[in-house]
Amino acid sequence: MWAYVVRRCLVGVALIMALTLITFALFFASPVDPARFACGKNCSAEQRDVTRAALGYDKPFVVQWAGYLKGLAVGRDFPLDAEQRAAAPDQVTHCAAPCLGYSHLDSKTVNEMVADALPITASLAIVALVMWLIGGVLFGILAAIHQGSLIDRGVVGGTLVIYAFPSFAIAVFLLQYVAVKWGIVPLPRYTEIADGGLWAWFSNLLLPALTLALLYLAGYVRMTRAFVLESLSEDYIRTAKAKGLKSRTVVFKHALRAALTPLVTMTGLDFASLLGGAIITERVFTYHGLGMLTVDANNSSDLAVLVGIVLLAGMIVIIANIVVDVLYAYIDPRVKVA
Amino acid sequence: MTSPSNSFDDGPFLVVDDLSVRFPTSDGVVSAVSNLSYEVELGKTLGIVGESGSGKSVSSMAILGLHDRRSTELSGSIRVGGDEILGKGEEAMRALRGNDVAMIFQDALAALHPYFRIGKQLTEAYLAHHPSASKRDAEKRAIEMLDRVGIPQPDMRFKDYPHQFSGGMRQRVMIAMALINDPKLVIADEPTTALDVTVQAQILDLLQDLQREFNSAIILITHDLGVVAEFADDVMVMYGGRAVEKGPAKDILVRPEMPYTWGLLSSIPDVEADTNAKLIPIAGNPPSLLNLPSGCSFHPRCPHTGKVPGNLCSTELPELLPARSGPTHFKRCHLADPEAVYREEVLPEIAPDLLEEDR
Amino acid sequence: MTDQSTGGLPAEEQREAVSNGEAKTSAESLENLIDDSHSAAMFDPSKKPVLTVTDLKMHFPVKSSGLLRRTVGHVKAVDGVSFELREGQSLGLVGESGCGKSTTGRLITRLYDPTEGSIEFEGRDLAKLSQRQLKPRRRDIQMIFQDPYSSLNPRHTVGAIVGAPMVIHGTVPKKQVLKKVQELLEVVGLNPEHYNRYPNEFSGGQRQRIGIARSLALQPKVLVADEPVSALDVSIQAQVINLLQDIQKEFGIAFLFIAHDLAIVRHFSPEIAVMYLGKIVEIGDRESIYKNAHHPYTQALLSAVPDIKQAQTGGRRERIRLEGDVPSPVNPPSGCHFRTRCPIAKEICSVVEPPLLQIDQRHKVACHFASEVGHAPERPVTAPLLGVDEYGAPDPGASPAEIPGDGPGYADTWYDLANNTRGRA
Amino acid sequence: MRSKLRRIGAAAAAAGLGLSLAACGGSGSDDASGGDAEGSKGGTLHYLLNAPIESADPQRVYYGFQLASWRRTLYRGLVAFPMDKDEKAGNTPVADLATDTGTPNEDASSWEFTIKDGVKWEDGSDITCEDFRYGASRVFANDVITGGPNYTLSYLDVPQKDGKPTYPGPYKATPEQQAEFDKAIACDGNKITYNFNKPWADFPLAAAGMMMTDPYKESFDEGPKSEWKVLANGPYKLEGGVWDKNKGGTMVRNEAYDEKTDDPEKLRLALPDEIVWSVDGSDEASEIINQRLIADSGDDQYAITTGRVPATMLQQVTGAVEERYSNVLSPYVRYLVLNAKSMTNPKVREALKVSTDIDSVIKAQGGDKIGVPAESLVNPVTPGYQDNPAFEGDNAGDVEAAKKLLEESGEKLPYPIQLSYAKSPTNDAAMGALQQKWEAAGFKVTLDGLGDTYYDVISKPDKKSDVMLAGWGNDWPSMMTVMPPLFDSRPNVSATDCNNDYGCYHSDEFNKKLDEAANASDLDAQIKALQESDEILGKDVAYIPLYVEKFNWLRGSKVTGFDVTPASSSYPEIGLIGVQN
Repeated sequence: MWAYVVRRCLVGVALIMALTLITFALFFASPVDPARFACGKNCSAEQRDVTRAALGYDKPFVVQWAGYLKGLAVGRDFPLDAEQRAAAPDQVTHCAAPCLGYSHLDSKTVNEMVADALPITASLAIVALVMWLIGGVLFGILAAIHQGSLIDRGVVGGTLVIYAFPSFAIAVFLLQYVAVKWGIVPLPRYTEIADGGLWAWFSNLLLPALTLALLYLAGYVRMTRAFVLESLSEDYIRTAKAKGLKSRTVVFKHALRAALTPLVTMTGLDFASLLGGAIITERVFTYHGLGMLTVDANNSSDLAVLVGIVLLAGMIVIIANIVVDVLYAYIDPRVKVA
Repeated sequence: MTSPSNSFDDGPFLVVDDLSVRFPTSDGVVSAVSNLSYEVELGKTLGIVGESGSGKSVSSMAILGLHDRRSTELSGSIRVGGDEILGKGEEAMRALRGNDVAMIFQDALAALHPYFRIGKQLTEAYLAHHPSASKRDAEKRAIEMLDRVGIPQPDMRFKDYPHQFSGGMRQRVMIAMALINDPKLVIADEPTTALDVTVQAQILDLLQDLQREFNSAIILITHDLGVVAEFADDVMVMYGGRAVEKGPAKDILVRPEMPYTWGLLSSIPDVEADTNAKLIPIAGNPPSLLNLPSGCSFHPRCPHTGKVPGNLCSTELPELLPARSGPTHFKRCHLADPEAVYREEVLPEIAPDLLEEDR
Repeated sequence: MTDQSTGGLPAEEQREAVSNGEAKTSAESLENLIDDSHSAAMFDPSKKPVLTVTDLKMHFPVKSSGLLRRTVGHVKAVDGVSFELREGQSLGLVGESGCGKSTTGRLITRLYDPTEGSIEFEGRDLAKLSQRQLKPRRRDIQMIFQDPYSSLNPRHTVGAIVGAPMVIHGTVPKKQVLKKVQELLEVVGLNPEHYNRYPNEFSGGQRQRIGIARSLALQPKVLVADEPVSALDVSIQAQVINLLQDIQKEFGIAFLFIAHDLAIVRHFSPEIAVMYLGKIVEIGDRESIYKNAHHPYTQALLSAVPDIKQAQTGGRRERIRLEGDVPSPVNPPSGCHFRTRCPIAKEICSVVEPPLLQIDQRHKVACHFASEVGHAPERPVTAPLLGVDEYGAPDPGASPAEIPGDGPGYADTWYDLANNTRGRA
Repeated sequence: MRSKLRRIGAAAAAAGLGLSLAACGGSGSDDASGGDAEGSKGGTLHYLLNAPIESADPQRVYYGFQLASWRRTLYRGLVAFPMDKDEKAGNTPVADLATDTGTPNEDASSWEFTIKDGVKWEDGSDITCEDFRYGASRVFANDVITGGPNYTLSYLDVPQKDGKPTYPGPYKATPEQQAEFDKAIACDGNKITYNFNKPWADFPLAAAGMMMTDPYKESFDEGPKSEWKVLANGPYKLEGGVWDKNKGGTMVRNEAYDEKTDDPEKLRLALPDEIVWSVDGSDEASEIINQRLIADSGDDQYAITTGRVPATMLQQVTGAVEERYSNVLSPYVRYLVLNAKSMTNPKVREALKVSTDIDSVIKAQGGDKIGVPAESLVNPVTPGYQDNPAFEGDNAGDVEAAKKLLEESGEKLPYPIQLSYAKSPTNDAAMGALQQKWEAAGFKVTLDGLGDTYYDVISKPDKKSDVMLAGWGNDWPSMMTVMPPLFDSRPNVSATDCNNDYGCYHSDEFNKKLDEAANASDLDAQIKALQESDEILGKDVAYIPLYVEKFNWLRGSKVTGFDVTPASSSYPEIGLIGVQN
């Protein structure tokens, strides 16, 4: 199995390199001039050239990309201008391998920025994941075992209605009404566990995570329902019943176990792609996680951060895929990863 | 453990009487089984023969209470060990299932849970009806059963998953699971259909040995007349949800009196039959249970309707009446002298050699 | 058109004549067929071989789970199979699951690329042709699949399914495709007006008929039928078998009939090959195999088949019981593959692989102790031929002789078991 | 974020609005500070920011509200604008770290200041002349200290090559280069002399409004790593010394600050003991913050904000809430730019101008609480402002006059134009209103709403746009920060870019006026030249002014002394604001 993981990782590394190259290419193909932004509003053409050089955007993009890869492999020192580094050694920022880059706008390495943002998004994702999984699986089973009844229709219809609302609208509603106007919960502000303890961390995550969870809930209810229904129609469920097992055992042990496999796959991949959903949620709730970082970097044309995030997201997706595969082999004894 | 056997003596262990099973669907009512009656004694085997859609598996699901209670209409009577089970609650049925009445399913790969070790699936079956037994007892019993059904190294294989077994071994596991609680009635639904012939022979041998050992009643549901011939004491041929012929296996296979049974016999080649004999297929397709043909359900496919006066075959359902060969042989056919038709028209076509032997 | 396609001129011309000539031929002949009195196909040695398979092998690599995924072994699905298929004849291939009979079928239609061996068809070795070179040949060898549910595209009409091969190979002008499709549907006993229906509107038996019609569309010379009836209901099986027999007679197609049901194979094929773990263990005409089987495996197979006639006596027959399961084809037993389950195996069986020895005019068997049931000889009959002693060790005194019938077909001389001499027709 | 920078960053140190506050205060509170109890020292003020700031480094700060409010709290300057509400007084710098407002030489090309005794950094060290010189030198390292205003680059008398200073900033300078720079800003004890290569009559205004000449302590400098570090010299210091871009920071009293060196009444009352700045960077920040202020609970009672009340929420401002509400003129002007390359026919340009329906635009944007019609690109409270004669008159758009002009133009009608703007629902509505009148006059208008790349697109010389929507606010109360950066073709227009001169406007006559203004040695002469330059722009219809934006502010009920001043860019004047104890 480890050989499989290593092999998949190697393929993943190649993929990520290609991904970064594409990001570089797209960035420089866009009409936005990053130097223009960094330079400020009263900036002459010459000043902009100086700024562009300072940002390292003046070199051909393949050269920049190669530099970036070098940073990934062995780390890099910033600023890139060697003369500047020699003149003011105390201003040099060392970005250790794997160096994701350096944001000139924030004067920080992308590693630091990601290190700040990742726990926030991860917290959000984990709490949301738990919410939608518990909700999705419970409601899904409820609907499945009452297939065709009012409960079934109610659950499926209800989740569809929620699904029909844009995530953005739900987020704004939760924030403006539940938190601000009605004051049911305090205004969510990300609190680290180290700062405010577990409860503060969790209670502050409640609304944003709920927003994110609702985005996925409907899908998981319907999926769970379908998977459980499918596995309920399997021969081995009939066998389980014929053995005289209690229907609770049949549904929650035998049927759910089989339905779990596709659910785990979906969950793993959704978890990896949460960044998209997190952008909206984080933006509304001002959570400075990866989603917000992405939007900010895009708005301010901060290539280093963008590439860093693309890399990170690519890595997360690849790792999630490997984890799902391995997990799959663990859940389903018939599957062997090799 | 209380067994329903207190309340009955010597009579058949299972009595199915005038059982009808209907599923109302959006397209209409599916008459899966109509007015079906049969019985099985302990130590005896009843073979139920029919094609897909003949209703041969439906009655067994009703015996186990595995039909969908919300969408099934049942009428008639099913008595297991003298106890009427129709109308019993889910909990009472659950106590019966896998305990006094056990089932062996066709495709063991699909019928065993792919994600659980077979040891767990076996002990689970034992513990479901022995709530006071310890896990260790259950494991001991499971290994014992695996050993009994001829699985080598049962204590090692106990920890394996179904997919790690060969087809034959998997079917043995199914049998071990069905027999783990010493059932009095075993329903085997096409237990060897997915298996190769040599393995099929092994499994049938095993079933027979076990039946002798435990003196259980067996219902063998199959489409293979050869299997029935070698294994069953009695045979019931089903068509369109009804029994069209039933009786001792020998009577049914040697002196069949129902054209559908003739059709089945003539449409399968025999390893020893004359290769010059052309297979005589039954024309057409099996009927839809949603919309059964009027009269005798078989009449649209029956080549002998012309020998029945008028259009009796298409207007009136023939009753299940005693046949000529013996009082325990029943058939459902309007033909006045089916035996003569069989001897003169059917036998020469399918097995001329047999004809000569008989003469 | 490539060079290859213009090579086999006679065959091409013949086909042209059939397809362009009388369009009515098949429909008319169908009517003739119906009245035709039935008789089983008999082995006809006068027919020329249309397909000669020699030492065919299909070894699927087994990759290690290590980082480099080295090939650590092979699943020897087909391991040296030789046979001849004569024009308009039928060879039955029987054996239990995993014996390689389906793989053999797929090799002949070149759904797989053979590891070794040759498939000679009309003077060409199909095994060596590239997929591109193969294309014009494909129409000559067609396949009927087991599962009538999954082998038909549910989104295509029956007309499109049956007509596709003609369109792809361009054998029939576009305008005539529909007409031809309707003819074919009629041949297989379907209503020709139903060409625009979808597969799900048909029953299993009817779908199998559609599959058969499709395989006939290119007027093949060889049909590989892989378990064509095992998914069907009993009463329907007979319909399809009869149809295949009629087609064979009418069009003179050679059949490779693959099935696990011994009775059906016997009914359909005058010549039968029994396979076990990738090898043919016994091959011969119907009489030799079913009445005079000399391989313990064939004997066990036959005795395992439940027999309706047993109803007269009741209970179960005495039979040769095979213990255990078929061993893994990755690591088959040494010597004779069957020895681990064989009731008469002796020491030599684990040392020397028995050759497929011709023991009668049309009967070959691969067993050191080839004999009728219950008459196993004391000493291996093959030892003198192989130049070994009775334990399989090389016998310095004896020298290996030519093995009678060592080729795809049958030789004129054979080894007479009764007299331990060479026999002759 | 790009557009946000332009929107908010452009608001730097605007001219006094005091007069107009009384005149244009809109409904509700004529006196913005009305109703509040008299301020006293102590307590905690909460400042809710609706967007992150760009830097905490004085040489990089360019946000108007930040320049103004940090001048009152963390960073004192050589001179500073007083908290006077009077337009004239508010726009006249007073001494801060320097003893007076500076002494110019004859042609204002050299300015001399004396630094006060006893002014200290938060670490207790004295603020020296060298600190001022070092701070100014950092602006030249524009490859390290990116962003921020850099007017000093073209004024300071250092050697130049191709019109560019050769001095690369303090980090990379050779000793010779540094010596040259040390001559441009000469230190003599407490005396500091700025030598410019041309007259800079309004230098004190720039020094008061910007922080590019603020002192910076060399030993504290870590180049790019200093972006978020604060070494304060004002009445407050930043707790922890580092600003968190995403969260903000807490300002606490600076013990090293000596009130006696300052003029609290004029420059900074510094009432709260603590000012907690918290950033809400979401798109809905203004909605959320103002919802909270309407709810007025908990700490929000002590809160002010940079988030203006959105037009859609204005109807919620009634009753008690209205007492905590102010409606004030801002330093922004919204205007249309005409593409000089495509709209070459003067009659067509004239026709477009006369049929521009400003009233409908304002209505679409939210009504008279959002803006008042503008008569020039220059904000009315800028010293020397005059209505541009080209734009006087009817604000509803004269369709008939335009029709006539178009007919006279000889162009094929309807005349097709493409109108580009940054897409938003209100902008869509406003541009739709323009379209309606213009089409009635004989134009065929294609609306071209663009996303984040809007300013990048309209800066390109080969764009398809004929008319573009833009906004501007001056950097300090001078027309020098309006006309030259927006329409001087020489720094703006190149082959690949028109920069801030979106219309690629080029006029030698106009450029000549700008040179006159730049070289003027006194403010009056400068103002006159600039007024004339605006007239040229009006005559050429280089732009069409739309409206002066108005700001709508809410505050918590326990906030005292709330007001806006010319110096605060119409943002809350934090130097006056306190909280009830």
